[in-house]
Amino acid sequence: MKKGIRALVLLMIVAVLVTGFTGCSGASAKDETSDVEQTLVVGAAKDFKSGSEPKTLIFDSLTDSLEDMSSGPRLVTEWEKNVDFTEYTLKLKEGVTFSNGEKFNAEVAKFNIEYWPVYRDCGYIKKLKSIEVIDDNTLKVSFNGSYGNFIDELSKIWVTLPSGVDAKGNVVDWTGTGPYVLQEYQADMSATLVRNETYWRTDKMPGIVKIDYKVITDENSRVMAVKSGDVDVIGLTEHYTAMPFADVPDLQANKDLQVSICEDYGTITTYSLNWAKGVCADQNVRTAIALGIDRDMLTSTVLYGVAEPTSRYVLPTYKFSQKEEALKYDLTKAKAALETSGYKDTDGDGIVEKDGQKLTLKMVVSDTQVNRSVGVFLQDALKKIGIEVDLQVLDATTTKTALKAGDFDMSTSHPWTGTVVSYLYWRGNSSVYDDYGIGYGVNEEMNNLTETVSVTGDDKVREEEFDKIWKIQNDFVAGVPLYFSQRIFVAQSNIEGLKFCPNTAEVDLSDVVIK
Amino acid sequence: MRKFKVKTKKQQKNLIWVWSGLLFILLTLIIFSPYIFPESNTINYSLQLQKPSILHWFGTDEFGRDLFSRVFNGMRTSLMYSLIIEAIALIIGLIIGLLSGYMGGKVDGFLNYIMNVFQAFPTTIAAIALIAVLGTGDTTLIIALSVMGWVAYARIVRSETLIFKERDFVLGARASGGSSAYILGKHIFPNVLLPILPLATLMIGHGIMAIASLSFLGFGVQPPNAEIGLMLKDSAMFINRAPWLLVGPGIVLAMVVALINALGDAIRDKMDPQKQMIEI
Amino acid sequence: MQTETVLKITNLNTYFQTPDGNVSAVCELDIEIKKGEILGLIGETGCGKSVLGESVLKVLPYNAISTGSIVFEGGELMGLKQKQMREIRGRKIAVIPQNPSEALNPLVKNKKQIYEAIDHNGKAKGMEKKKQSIRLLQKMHFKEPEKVLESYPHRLSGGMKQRVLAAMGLCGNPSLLIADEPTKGLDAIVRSQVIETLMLFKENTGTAMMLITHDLNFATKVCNRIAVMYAGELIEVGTCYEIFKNPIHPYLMGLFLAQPENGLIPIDGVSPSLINLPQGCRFHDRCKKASEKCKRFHPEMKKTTLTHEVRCWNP
Amino acid sequence: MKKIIINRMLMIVPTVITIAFLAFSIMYFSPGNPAEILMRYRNPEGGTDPAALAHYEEMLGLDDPFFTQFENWFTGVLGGDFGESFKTGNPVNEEFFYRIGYTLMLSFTGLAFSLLIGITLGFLSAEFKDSWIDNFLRFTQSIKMSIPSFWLALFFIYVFATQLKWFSAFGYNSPKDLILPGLVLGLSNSSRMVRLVRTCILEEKSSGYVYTARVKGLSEIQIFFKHILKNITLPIITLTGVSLVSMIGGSLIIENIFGLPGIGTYLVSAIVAKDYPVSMGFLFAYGIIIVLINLFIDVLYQFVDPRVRDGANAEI
Repeated sequence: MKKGIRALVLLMIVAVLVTGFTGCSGASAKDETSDVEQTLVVGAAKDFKSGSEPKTLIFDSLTDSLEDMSSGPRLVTEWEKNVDFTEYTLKLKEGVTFSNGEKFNAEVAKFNIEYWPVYRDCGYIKKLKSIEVIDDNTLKVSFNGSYGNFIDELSKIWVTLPSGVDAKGNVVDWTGTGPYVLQEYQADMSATLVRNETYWRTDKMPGIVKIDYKVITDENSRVMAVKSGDVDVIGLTEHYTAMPFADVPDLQANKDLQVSICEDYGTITTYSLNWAKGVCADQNVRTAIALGIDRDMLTSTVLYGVAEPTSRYVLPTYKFSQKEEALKYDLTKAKAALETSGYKDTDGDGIVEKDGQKLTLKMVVSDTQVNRSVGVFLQDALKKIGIEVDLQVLDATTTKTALKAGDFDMSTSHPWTGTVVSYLYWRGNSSVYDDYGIGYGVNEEMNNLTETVSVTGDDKVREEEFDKIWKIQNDFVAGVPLYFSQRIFVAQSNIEGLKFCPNTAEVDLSDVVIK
Repeated sequence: MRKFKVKTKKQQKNLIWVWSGLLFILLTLIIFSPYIFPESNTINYSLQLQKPSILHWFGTDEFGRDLFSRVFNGMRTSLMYSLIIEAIALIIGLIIGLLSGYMGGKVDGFLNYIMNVFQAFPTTIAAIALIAVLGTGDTTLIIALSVMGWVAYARIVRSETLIFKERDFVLGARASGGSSAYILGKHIFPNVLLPILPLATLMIGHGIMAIASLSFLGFGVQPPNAEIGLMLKDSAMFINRAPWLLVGPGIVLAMVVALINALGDAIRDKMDPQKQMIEI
Repeated sequence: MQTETVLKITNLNTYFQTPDGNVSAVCELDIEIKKGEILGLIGETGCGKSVLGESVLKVLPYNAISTGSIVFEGGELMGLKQKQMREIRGRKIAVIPQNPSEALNPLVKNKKQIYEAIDHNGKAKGMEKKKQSIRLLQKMHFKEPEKVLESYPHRLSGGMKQRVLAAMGLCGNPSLLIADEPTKGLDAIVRSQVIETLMLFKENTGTAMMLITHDLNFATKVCNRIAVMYAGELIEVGTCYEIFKNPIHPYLMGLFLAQPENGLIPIDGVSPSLINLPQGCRFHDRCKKASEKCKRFHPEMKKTTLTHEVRCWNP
Repeated sequence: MKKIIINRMLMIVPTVITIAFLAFSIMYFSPGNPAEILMRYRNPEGGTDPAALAHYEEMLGLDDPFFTQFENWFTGVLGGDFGESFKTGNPVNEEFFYRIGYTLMLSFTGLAFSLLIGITLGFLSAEFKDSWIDNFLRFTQSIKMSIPSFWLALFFIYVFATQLKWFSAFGYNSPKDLILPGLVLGLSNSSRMVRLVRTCILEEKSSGYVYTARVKGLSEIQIFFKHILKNITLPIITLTGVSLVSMIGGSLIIENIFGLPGIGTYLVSAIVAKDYPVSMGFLFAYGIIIVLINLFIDVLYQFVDPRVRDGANAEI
């Protein structure tokens, strides 16, 4: 049989050769990062061109968003406004050029201020009257009525070449004034960026010379990639929690990695209640739901103590946030609310009925791990106050279709994010179904308040108006805030200076050094 | 001289008994799982993501539910759906195969052509496309897989029908003036049933796998229904934190399918010991 | 005249291990073949006559076990390794396999298949090989040997294939040729061709032959000596004349009666299963002359003349 | 033989039309208004403006009867124009050709593994028939056949990527990244190959020509390489075709798990996103690829088997 074995070996060699030719024609070793090589490998969830975060590496915004959500200078260095917020004069930074050498001037700024707001949820476009170019570095912007949120919203305007965008809000020429230049790009796979050596903000000149942007769509794979050292950092280019909560404690325990959880920035996961029709049209049912959810329990169990429980719509860091949490967990009150509406458990199955009808909610959530876990949690939690939940986990598109058709009682929704005023402008005065459930424009007063806070420039007025808004929302319960999902990034421990940026979508690498 | 040991008939028989016994135990656990494991849906957060232990053989999931009992619940759905799918596919395959084989000529040509077209699409992809049309859901999953599954049956039924069509008893029945429907129903149908039995058994395993794959991709069974593919999808989410969650469901799935396949092979060998059929 | 013994088989037992039990294909068989002699081995399908040939060559399936002694040209074959056996196969012992239509690889050119045999018998070089092949084929009465060499087996008729196979057997210098069922399933014309082929072979080499067949007429035409097998054992051995003129064993007589020219009278019953062999004579339940003794005791080979042996209680 | 090949090619024409028809109607009858979906992609936050919707509907020709729409689409397809993706606005064929390479690379790596595993283990199993090696191999094969490929993929990722860190877990950076997914694909498709090779070798070993070769004095090794290998090529080729088809189907799941940018991943996301032009085009392309593979195998068969190659040529 010895010959047989020899033949086998031969056979295997042949087969290995065959595999070799088809399989690996030149695996290269390029992992030799010397101590000085400042190349950052980023593991990202989305294609480079489709997310907003990556754009901030190439394009500057007109103003900066600061810690307290107020605005600071950037390409717009100074601004003056008149008393009733109808006219703004913007001073632009001089001598800034795009990476291809073209000049940034008032004409370019004007184009961008007119072009981007539609795609960036900026309310000012609805009031904009005219933009006047005074000189190369000065613009005068006039509005039809007063609009106080203008400067804040300029932080969302990217500066692109006027010829670099198409008619649909897509960037076609990725030439910007920002800290990096796009060198190579492969759809859905990767991008390579090199430092813009002529970046105008010399104080913000990044230490990282090259960025390897790798697209890893699966969140588990991203975690594995950072654990195995394939990438240097994950979670950096997403404005939401970009890894399973369950993995965070494990990652924190890993000595090779650093985990940063941002207490100040992130989004509040809010569920929408269909207040226009169905069982949730009943005010008491909505209240009962909001009060019947033990958010501490939720975050400590299915969210692994990573997310923070909250019943606020907006973080307290926001100047005009709710003064205190209103819809706190209270089982007795929740049950009482249901009883007020005549719901009682008459047949002893633990589910309350009214007129012989069981109280059943159709909960539609889009299919992500977190949504499914939270969905099961809510199903269990609401059962305790006697509400039966028919949980439907649907793919993203089907979810949107269902929500848009109003075919739900409770659903995943969009958080109150971005600048709060713009959000209000988008969904605060709307009472129709959209991709994220139903708007918060529950009554005429709410619509008026929305209008007022967007146009006023007076903080005092805003504060008063916001208090009224919070009162309406807390009483009406058009949505249920559940938890605060922080931005988290995980990086190799040899990377220093990673930080979160107040501007939700911004990636700031100015202080980052690889040791 | 090489050393070897030929299993005697008795040993082989014993082995079949062992398999059948194992399969029987598993099937009992699966079919009666709601009664054997009534607590499988009870949430207990204090037992989140536990490692396998004496109490929880496969560990616990993120809601502290015992994975062992949930696996059998999940397999129950898989098995039930697979059986429904195979029943539908079998009926369609029987009708088309009988027609195709018996009628011959243009009808056969056309039906054969249809079978070829159906086989041009890989099952998973075609099923996903159909699910896209019909919308995600359990019913559509069953429809999609049935629509793709009948071809295998139709092919075998057709070739068997072709053989039986020329047999004396069929020719005799035809000569004595029996109608086509009568001959098909009374003479050919009972005879083609037996040859498709091994295939039908094997296809149950295939069905379970297909359902699991589609559910894993998110096109199959929808939560909160428990299904093995869906469960693996959930477990996969914890691959970093609790990799053991993948082991239990995987083992049970593989065991059930392997045993069903072994049963199918045994039936095939029993019926036709000469033919070492290579199923494709 | 003292003739040299080419092959002497003593007490050969060959059985197969199967899931149903052991199948004894050859039982306590003793036989010898002398130089230049043609021995016919006769018996119905499944009686173990092909297994006998395979046992000699050691090309049995993996689940077969054989014991006893096989002495070929004075050397014992039984203990030899496969590697040593290969030295004998194709060189000293040539075989014309049964069923010529399947005995050539359909995907390999005839040329190559013949070259393999030539290569095994010494290293002929390229052109020489071809010349030798052509010579061999010509000996086998092929008119266009080049064409045969360049084509694939499916272009040849059954008889032509048989001649190609014979040519392969010829290329060594065999002292024994085993022809396994050379006439099975052939029509009259082809059969006479085969007989011609065998005669050709004999003329060319003068070798001893073991002719395995179930065709009694054919055997009596070509053989010097005939051995009859039934259910794994020899039941009658004798010269061709003795067997033809004076068959003793009831089974052999039955065989003659079953020949077409004698009226096609079949023997009642079937051969016993080789797994559960009956006690007593293996033929007793089909035998008209069977006595109580036949049922109880197994008969041994007995000499009736110098050259004629038979295994029967009631000769 | 040319005649046969041309004949086969002509025979696929109606199949192609049917596949196109099926691909088109599947998407045509899919719920949801394509115009609305397109509109939402073009202007995500915009409302449903009826005028704009009507404009999009007209642009997509949604008012035309079914067959007119099919005809328009199919003539476009024949001319290489599959329309534009709703989501990205890129031509579908561009998206396709960008991705098909990865799918083919993956499938062929899988095929190479499957042949490697299949022939090696099949040979072993046949060579040591009924010994413990054979029993063990057959047992593992039947277990392997019952393991879903996605489970195997997750297992391999956990072991080879997370724990051993030999390979990266996700995405495509170098051809090395094809090894793991290729292995999974090959493994989950190799069981049939092992079985086939085993049965074929055993069958060939008991065939007449092997007996001839044996009695000619050839060694088992010579017999395997000179005779058996050639004869088992035919069934292996047939199964290779079937395997390749099932691998292209199976690559969909593997691509998804390993994050390879192949057509499977893209088709799934297109179907989920209701990107009709992409879904239709890719489904059609899948069908065509499979039809072509079958055609290729058919033709290859003609070349390998001299009996078929010679056709009905008479005996010498």
